[in-house]
Amino acid sequence: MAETPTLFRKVLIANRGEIAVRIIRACRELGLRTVAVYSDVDRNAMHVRHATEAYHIGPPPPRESYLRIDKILDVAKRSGADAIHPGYGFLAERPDFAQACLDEGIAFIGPTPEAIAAMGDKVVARRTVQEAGVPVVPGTDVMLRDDELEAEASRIGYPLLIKAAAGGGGKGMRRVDRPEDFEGALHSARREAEAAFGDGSVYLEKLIEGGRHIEIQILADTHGNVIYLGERECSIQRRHQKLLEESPSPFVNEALRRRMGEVALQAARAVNYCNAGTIEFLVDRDRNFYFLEMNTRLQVEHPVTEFVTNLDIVKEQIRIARGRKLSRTQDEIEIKGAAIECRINAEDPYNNFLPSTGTITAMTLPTGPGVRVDTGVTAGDQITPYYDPLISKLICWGDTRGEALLRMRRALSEYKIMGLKTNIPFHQNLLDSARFIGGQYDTTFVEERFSMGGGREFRPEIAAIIATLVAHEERRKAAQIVRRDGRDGQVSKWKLAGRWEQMWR
Amino acid sequence: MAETPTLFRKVLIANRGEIAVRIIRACRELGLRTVAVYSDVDRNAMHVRHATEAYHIGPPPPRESYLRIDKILDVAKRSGADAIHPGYGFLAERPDFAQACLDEGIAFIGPTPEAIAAMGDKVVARRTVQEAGVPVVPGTDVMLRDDELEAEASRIGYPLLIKAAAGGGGKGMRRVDRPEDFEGALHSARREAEAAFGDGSVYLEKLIEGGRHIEIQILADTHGNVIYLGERECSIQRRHQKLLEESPSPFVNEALRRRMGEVALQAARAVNYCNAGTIEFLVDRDRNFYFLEMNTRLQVEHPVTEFVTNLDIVKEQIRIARGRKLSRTQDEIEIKGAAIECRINAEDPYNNFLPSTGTITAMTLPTGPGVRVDTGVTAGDQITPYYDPLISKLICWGDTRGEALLRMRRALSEYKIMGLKTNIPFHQNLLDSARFIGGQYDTTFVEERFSMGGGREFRPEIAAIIATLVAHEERRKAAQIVRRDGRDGQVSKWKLAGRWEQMWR
Amino acid sequence: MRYEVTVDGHTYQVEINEEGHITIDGQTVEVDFAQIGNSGLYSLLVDNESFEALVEPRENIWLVLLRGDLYEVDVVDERVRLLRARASLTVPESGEVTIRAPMPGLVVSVPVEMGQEVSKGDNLVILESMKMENELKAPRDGRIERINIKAGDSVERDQILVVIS
Amino acid sequence: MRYEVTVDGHTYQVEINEEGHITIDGQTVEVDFAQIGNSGLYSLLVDNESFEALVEPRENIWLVLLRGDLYEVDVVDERVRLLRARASLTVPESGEVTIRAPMPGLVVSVPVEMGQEVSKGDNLVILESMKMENELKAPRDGRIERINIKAGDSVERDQILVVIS
Repeated sequence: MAETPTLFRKVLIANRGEIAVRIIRACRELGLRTVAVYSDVDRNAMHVRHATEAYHIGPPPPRESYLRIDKILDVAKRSGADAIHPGYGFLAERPDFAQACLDEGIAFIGPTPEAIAAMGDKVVARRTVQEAGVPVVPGTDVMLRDDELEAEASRIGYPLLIKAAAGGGGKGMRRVDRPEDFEGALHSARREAEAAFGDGSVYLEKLIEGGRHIEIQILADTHGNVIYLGERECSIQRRHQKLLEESPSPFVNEALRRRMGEVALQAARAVNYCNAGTIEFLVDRDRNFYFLEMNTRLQVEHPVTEFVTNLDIVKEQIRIARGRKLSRTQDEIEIKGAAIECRINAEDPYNNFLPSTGTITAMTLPTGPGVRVDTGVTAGDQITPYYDPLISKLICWGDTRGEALLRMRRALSEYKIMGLKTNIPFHQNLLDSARFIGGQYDTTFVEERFSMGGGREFRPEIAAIIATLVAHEERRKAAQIVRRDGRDGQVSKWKLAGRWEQMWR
Repeated sequence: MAETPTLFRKVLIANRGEIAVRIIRACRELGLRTVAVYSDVDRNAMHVRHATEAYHIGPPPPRESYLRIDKILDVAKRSGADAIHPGYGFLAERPDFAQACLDEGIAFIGPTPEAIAAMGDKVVARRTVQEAGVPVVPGTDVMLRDDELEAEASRIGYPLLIKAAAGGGGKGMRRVDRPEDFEGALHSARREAEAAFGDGSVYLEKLIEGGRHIEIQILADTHGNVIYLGERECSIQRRHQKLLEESPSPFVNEALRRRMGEVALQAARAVNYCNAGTIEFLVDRDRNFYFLEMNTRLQVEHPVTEFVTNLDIVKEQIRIARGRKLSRTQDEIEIKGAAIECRINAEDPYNNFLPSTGTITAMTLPTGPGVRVDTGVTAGDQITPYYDPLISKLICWGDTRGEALLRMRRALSEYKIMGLKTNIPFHQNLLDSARFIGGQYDTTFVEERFSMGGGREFRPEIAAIIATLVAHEERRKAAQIVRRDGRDGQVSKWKLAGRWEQMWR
Repeated sequence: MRYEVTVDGHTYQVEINEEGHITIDGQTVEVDFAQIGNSGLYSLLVDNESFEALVEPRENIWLVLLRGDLYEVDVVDERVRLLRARASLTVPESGEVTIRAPMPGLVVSVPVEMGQEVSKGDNLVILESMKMENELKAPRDGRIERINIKAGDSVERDQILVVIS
Repeated sequence: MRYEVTVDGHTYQVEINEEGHITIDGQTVEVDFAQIGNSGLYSLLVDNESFEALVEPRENIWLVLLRGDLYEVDVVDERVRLLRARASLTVPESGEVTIRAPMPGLVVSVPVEMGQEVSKGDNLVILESMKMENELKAPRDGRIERINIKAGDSVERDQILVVIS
């Protein structure tokens, strides 16, 4: 089925931060013009500066700007953008947005509205893929009343998870260990899901202990070609938020990779999937794997896959949206070396990962061989409380996992961010942890077996010396100012004006 | 022949700038401690800040610091360094330095003194590799008197080149087009060689017009394994200084690559070569290739080879010096995609590439997929007239040469360096040139067929608007200062002291 | 505020209108201008087209690094232009020289006295105009022959302030 | 110059000796310290060991970002320590309070007069010491009962300067 290629020249990026910059870079390398949108607090942001054009779309809260389909389509029309890339988050998994783009004759760089919808409802998704022969975690696949759910719970067995049908990010999710706790957990999960997604529907899943969160990246074009690009290990999480990802997983061998890949393709084909997507699996200690959900968009952690496959996933997305064939076949996909990504967040790892906001006053980026930084900020930029705390992603490649780990340690020690707290010390501790180095971790690792103490070398006495020397120097300089302007108590206004004239003229 | 592994834990880097930083990074990733050396003007340099330890070795002129074998060995002893990496330039190709290290029981991360010496004299090198069956440009292979050289010149035919035996960088080199110019050119070449190298010996080579400068990277371990890592195209030169390199060469096909690689291995074996080295070839329009010389050290442009082979050449050097086997066999070397390196120099491309010195007041690094920056400076660092003008190297990888070119364009436009002039506009022009994009260039291209005019879009009116807005804003601020401190002509010294107290306490 | 702005030999007439608009050589564009932190990095949106530039002052000009190219920009406002024009007037070697106000303003101070000997370049009058203080200097050596104003006076353009003989 | 420097609950005694040496908790090390440009980036060599840190002031402390970790460092010099100690003395609610010199120095000015009513926190004496000007403030409300010194006087440590009643 050869379709007419869709030509487009100008891409609107309906997002902000590092992913908007990432997409703008891909577009520029393809000779496409780019349109950025920004809220009040993002006027100075890097994505605005890197785009060909930029348009203001409203106040900081996402509901009033980045989630406003009408405003974004209006900018697309005013700027003459003929394609939209949604990035991740915000409108990326909203079938109505994808549909609205198509209705306006604007290419949506992502899957069809139907595929987004089919995978967006977790219960429908489970049922759909199960029918296609994909293994799912034992649980409930239809909408049930509370009493029916309680009966099902006994059938499935404890411990189990209550999950929101519209869910994501751990919201509306409850672990239940005993039958007597079921009713209370059910009600609170429904309330949370209702508050978060406007939909209180929940379903049950057997809790698989010691499981790992491993996902398969797939690409599908409009010519019926679907390929998988190996896996990403995402078990380093805290409160269901991924903190570090790697590819390949130290837990996955070639045989398992192939089996998971094939199953991922089945899941994608079950919804006639097109463009880039990710199938998340839970893998138990015996290497049984179960479909969790499909993310119908670009993932935050796509760079680790790019590093080990040498494929630019964002460019492939654009290629697919233009109606062209994938640039590679499954046989041409080879996993080379190992890549690790650290999410650099504005949060304090020593204080319960409390979010930290403010202006980045200074920043030194790590560079050199095997190091990639996908950043959305530079010195002078602000981290506001309105959006997620992701400052940047530091990705390192190595010929082996060991080399990638050592390189990441080196890069982390070069990366300096001043003005707010970051989780860089968390990553440094993690990379010193014997269990992590040994690949011995599951999704409970960070919360249950990891502490910030670690065996890292602290040098408080050096910090003391440096601060003293800086203070001493400042004191000396200030003494000179008092001295110079001193005794007579006057600074000539001519002198001030004169200095300034010299500077600006 | 299995040798005892040489254990070392601390590496002294007898160099400065980006290559010292590059080597320090490799050492850190291998868990090795590093020792930097610095001259007076390099106290604040990046290599000093990145090393584990740093030692002062004298005044800025290289003869009084970076070329002082005695001082460097003294630092090695004081710091307990058990290995030395010479980088490139300075002492890298001095057999007496390599020998002095060995005499002190310090591992020299490079070839044997004998191999350095054999390849250091260009006439001896020509003869040696010729005997091993390596094609050389027709010319003279022994030391000859002036009258003998003139007779040989007639035999070889014009145009020809007079080259210094101890040469490098185009010094002591003369092109002669007619017999009547020979005598004058010979004397001036001898004088220049004498002045530059303390050795007026010269030899003759036939001038190959439209030739390309293509080199083969090789690695050899102490177990007799020698491999080649494909070629680098280095024909983009100005006055024999390379400005941009790429791998693979757009001119080299698989068959030629294999032939050149095999010949490079013969040349390396002819001197029992060990560690990393590069065989430079001149390739004529009919794809005949001739040995030019061998560089018995790490090359500036090694990163392009690293990008396409996924091999870390500096780590391989250390591995070899430790007596271990190469990490790959020839069969495991595969050239993936294409890489380009732009040398970012402190020189003004609009003014005859005049060197530019000063303090780097601001710097924004390009980042993102496929981009690597090997830099030796950050904002606040100085570029002095004492050393070469290389600020950094920007290296981009792409799945195809086209993608690498487009990515390089994108990266160049993101790279901002303020405080001195750089050759970034030269690279931007070059990457817009149709002949360069088409791969149609030889070593004369930059000097004979390239102009800075190009088809690039200039936006002087935007520069005018920006400067006006900044000036306007500065003017407004200054007016406020005069106003605030104004009328009474006084600034309280308490106020000044108070401000300062607030700041420092 | 009007400026004469010279880049690469071409002089633009730039006028900064009310917030958000600029007229350059007669064409009005919408601009949105922002400094990134305290660095020399600026973001400019011109009719929604986005530009990023590093800007630094150098003695008499501004350096603007824009899309890889370094522009040297000379920005001259009315005040500076008037002062420069005044300074370039030819001054007779001897005889009287009258110092006139190059623009309307308020006399801040007159740091010379009647009969005082002054050297070329000495300040004669400090005149506040367009919110800035401007120094009017002696165009050659001489003696203060007459002073027509005192601190606090408002003066008109071209009004004679001081006479040197 | 001596400093009391507190990091992570531990207080170091740091003394900056002649150029190039520091004594920390009794141990003397050779230091070479340099600021990189005008940024907050510093390079420190301690007995040739190399450290790079970003340093920024925050209200009462210094932030030092070193090898990925952010340290909060409180640097107190003798002068500040003495002033702090003085300020923390308990002051009687009524009766006479004597203001003594916390260190030897030169009286810069005495911005109060005999009999004047003062409020807690008002400046009584400006004392120059250790090259800095130090404000000695009233520890409570009261009336100036006695002034023993005038601008220009040298004073010894603990010498009585002013008495408030």
